[in-house]
Amino acid sequence: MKYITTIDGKEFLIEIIDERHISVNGKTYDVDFEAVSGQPVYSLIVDGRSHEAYVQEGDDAWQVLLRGRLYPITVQDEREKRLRAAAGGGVAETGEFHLKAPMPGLVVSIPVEEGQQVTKGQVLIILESMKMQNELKSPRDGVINRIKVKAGESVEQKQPLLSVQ
Amino acid sequence: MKYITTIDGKEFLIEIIDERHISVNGKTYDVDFEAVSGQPVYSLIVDGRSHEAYVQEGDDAWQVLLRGRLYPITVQDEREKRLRAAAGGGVAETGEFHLKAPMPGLVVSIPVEEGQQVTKGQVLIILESMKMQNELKSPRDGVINRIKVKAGESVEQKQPLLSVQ
Amino acid sequence: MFKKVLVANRGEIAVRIIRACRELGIETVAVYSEADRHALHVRYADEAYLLGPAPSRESYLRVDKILDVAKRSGADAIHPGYGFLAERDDFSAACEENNIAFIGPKPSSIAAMGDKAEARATVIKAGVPVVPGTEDVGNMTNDDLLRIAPTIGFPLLIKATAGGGGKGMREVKAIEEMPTLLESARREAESAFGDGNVYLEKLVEGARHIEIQILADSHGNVIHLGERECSLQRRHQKLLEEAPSSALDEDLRNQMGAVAVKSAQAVNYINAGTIEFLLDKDKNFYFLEMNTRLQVEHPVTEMVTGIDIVKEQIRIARGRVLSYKQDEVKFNGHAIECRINAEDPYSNFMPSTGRITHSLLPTGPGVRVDTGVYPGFEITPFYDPMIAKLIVWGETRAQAILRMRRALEEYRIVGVRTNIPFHQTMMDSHRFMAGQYDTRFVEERFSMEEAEEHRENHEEVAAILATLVAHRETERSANIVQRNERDTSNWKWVGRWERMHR
Amino acid sequence: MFKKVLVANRGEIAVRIIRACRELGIETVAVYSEADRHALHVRYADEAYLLGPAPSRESYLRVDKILDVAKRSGADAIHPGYGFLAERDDFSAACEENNIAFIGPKPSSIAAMGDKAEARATVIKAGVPVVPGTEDVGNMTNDDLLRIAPTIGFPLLIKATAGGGGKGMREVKAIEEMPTLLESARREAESAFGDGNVYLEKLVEGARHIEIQILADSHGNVIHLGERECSLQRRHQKLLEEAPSSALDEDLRNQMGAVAVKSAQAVNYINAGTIEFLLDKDKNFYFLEMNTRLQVEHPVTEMVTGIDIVKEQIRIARGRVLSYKQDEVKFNGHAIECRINAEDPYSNFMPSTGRITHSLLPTGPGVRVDTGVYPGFEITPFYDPMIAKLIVWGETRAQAILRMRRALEEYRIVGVRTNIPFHQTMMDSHRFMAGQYDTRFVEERFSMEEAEEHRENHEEVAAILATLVAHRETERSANIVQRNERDTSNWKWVGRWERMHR
Repeated sequence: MKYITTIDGKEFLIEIIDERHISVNGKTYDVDFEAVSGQPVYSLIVDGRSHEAYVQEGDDAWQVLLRGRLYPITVQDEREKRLRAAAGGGVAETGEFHLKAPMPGLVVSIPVEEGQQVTKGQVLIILESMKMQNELKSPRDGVINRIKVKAGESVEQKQPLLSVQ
Repeated sequence: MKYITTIDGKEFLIEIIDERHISVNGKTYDVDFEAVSGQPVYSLIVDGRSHEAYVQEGDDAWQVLLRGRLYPITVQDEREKRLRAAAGGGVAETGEFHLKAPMPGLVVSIPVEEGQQVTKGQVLIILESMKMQNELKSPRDGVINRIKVKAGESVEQKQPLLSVQ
Repeated sequence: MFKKVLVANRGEIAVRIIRACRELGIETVAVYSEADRHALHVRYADEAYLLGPAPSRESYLRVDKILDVAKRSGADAIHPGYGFLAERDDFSAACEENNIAFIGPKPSSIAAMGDKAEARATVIKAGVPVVPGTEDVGNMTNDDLLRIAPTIGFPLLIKATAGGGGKGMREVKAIEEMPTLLESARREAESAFGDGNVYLEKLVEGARHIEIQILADSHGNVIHLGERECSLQRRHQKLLEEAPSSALDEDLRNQMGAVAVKSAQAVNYINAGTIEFLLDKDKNFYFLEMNTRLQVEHPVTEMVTGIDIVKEQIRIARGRVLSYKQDEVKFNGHAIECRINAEDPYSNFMPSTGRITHSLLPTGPGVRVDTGVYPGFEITPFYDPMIAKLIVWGETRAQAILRMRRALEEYRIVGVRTNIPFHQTMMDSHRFMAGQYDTRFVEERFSMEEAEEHRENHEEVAAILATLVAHRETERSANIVQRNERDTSNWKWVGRWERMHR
Repeated sequence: MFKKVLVANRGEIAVRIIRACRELGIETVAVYSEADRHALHVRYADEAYLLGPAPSRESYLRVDKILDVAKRSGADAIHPGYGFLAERDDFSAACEENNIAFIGPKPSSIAAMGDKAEARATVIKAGVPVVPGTEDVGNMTNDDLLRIAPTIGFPLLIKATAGGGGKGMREVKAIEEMPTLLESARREAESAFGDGNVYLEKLVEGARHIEIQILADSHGNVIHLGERECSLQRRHQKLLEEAPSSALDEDLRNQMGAVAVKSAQAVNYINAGTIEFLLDKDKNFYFLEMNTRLQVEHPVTEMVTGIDIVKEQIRIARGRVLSYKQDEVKFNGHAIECRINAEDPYSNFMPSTGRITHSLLPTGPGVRVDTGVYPGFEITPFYDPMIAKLIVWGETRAQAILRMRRALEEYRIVGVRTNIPFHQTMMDSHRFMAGQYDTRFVEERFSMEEAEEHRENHEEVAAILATLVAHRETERSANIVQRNERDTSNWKWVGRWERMHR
């Protein structure tokens, strides 16, 4: 099985040869790979070097937290990637952005209105959680499309708050 | 539901009234009882006193380890106990004793033979585990009935080793 | 000694206080909200009583209920910890009225120092230098403040008069943004302390936040236990503290210590307290405020002095003489504390909630962990995001940093995101290693992304890990599909199996 | 400094050494058996290499494989820990031959002290008092020993010449039982050290086991770090250690320290070592043996002196001068270590194996835990049952005992049985509290059952707990039955549900 693994624009061609061997960009390594206590914590010994990391699936990439550093990584099946490339690629940057509550909390205030023009970085909602007021900002320029919550309302994690068109 | 709970010959009549109330020998208590992290560790708040203990089912009794002290406890459904008492009780003290390996290990030596008369406390088998030699002793007088292992053999936990008739 | 102490708090500090009591042979009473039935302080205390629903206002801030529990349980003293009711003079007074010892200062001292404006006025009178700002006034309106602001000059800080811990604090660069910031500061202060009053203070630039721990008994003895360096802050929340500070020498320590003692004496202070100072580039120091309670970061002082501050608090409240004279306080080595918060350093430090499924604590020589959480415990959004304090001691500052690095690397918490990677990045930062930082360092001159660029890069290993996990996941789902496929043709398999075993 | 250190050990001590290396900026290489792939030392080290199958003889005792790993990984030093190869002069020599620094003494010192008979002869020459026993002979037959025994007198001890840790040790009360005991002692010694040689020693009754930690550098400096009290033993295995000993005063400490230094000098000792003494009721002390390695119980000395013994070992091996002179060694407070073993104190201390499903470590001020296990780790029958060391420090012995009590009460390990209740019972024992115990105390005058009778009884609470758990189990099985009942009449339910939703 071959994968194309990308970190920060840099590609690695990784082949899983068998349980104990992989190759990275053509170079073969001995690997010993184990999950620790059934958790998303993995112990990896590569050619004698012992590493341990948290590996979790994010929204659009794998997140590897290794020695206090976070690596967002995409892993693609080589065949799949070729097919996709052939089809002509690139996901459109447009479309609606849905702001969801990053954690449970209380909506303190909503300093924007429906239909209002907002710029990237502008505060959309102030959410109180763990006694801290957290400003949720717009990731890009756009127009406020729908506000689904009210100030004073308690929200659950991932609950949709509003959208930016 | 009523239970008769016995510690060291002392009986407690315990009634489970509802989720939050029990009575012990007629006296009612507020209880708040929770398992901790899904483990056999229990937190119990009785009338404001906070207790925590390991509670495990033993071969013939519940074992409660509370503040560094072990309490072997039998719990009987009151109705059941009455029926048994009516039937005329007491389990016979005879029968075969099966010595099982208390832990995995290596049989170092078997200082007894089949058919040999043994006394309570006599060493039946020496089992090596964790670099310690452990003497497994006879719980009572009797005759060695069948030896199922040989010196030098590795045994699993709970594997039958021999029996005393 | 007291027979029974009620701990009017939760989390790591409640556990810390319960431990001190237990080691003194004193019984403990925990109180808890509905969200905290499984909390460690409830499990460790001798007694535990439910206060009410999760929100603090309905539980940990309910003076009436807490006093009721104290009376019901027969507690003869109350330790308030930090936060919640710790700096409420009415609570200290209510304890007194009910003949329950309050393990903390007298109501009058709390009131004098709790109102930040009054505190400034008091210490000025005692000859203690303060940062220029609004004087002598408590309940100022927005209009008042907007009028006075230009006379202080910008940048300035809006601070909550009832405040502490950076809550209700806002920095103002120009008069135009002041109305909005006043509103949000008041709102946060109101929500945190039930008091929306604020005051203004000049922002000293390039300053360090240095605080002096003091202990004062009821026999007139006041000593200081040296300083803590608390300049590493984000949004006015301390993130990391050290003792001693690399900005102080023995001479300056003695000077600041003497001023701290004088400040405490100015309000007839009794029990443990902390005088916060700003230290500017030219080593001038200004009184900022006094925290009339145990501080989060007290362990770094304990590590370098060997003095158990919580046990001393209890002794003092009992009317005993301090166990140490000033010249018996010796400083040995260096200690660092990292506050471990449930927040994601890669998403703007957004709080993270959830159940801790697994955890591995760093242990071994010179490492102390104060925590209130454990595997299986649920981190809720109701309280402070600080879930643990990791404290290390080393013979030198360099040794302490190396030890903190290895401890941070060992620490595993699964189930919530934590700021451990932030601390790891900080430990590798050259500015931190050199001790060259001020209160603006984290926000203005430190970025996780930039700092990471200068650190060792393990991207090939990371790539291998991600690929192996992704591969395993793919295989697993493939297996499930295959098993299902086999299930649908179950009868065929049974037939084949039967033929094989005939 | 060394660039890379190979740790030729497992468990808590491997983790301890890796931590010291990491804090010195030295890379580490772990070695492991097939049973230890998930062990903490493998997870924490920079590099890790498989040695072979689980039994020690095929893994941790394989000198050839370990040296091979050292060469392959480019390690420039090896730390042997304790046990396994730590006191094998051939291993120390093999390291030397391969230009790998051995972090421990020279082969000649190990050999001189490792052969207990030779050791006695050597220190006698240096004027050090010894316990009467077999002199000057190494390979004695059973016949020789049976002949000499009556001249020493009974009771006496059979001890392994290659020994340590009580393995291969037997107490003999009369000549009749000696042949059998010689056999079993030789068998155990052979299995533990690959050497079945034994010698005899008079049993000093009512004695305390006191040991002195020494440090010696390659520049001729030898210092001692005071004593450890190790009299609490069972089957010659230490269970609990303290520093200082309540049987010593400063004068006796200086005397014993001086004799310890002299003993080390008698074999030109370099690195950390321990001289074990018996101290009788009249405060006479006798050399027992020298352990030419790091001891399990070294942390109690670290806690009272502030000296990191493992880091000093590394400095010494590197050829540096000791960091401390004798008069710079200061003793502060009191430390106690409890060895936490996976064994059942209610079943004759039978070893307990299994997977640790949950654990909660005691933390907070003055508490140190050195461990190699964690939730999810499997305790196998292949190695020593010691899974953790719980060490506390207190200003006084009484404070240390109170702190140990609270730490033991906090400690939770689920999945294997541990001897924590034994230590809890010990902490409550009046004899222990008074410091009145000798090496026979645990076996002869201490019983869990009797001791428990004098402790607080919570049987009503225990009864309630057992009943509630039993009730819950009954309810649960009842629910399962009910659910199954519903399952069998599934079609009826589906029909009803469909009618409801029409």
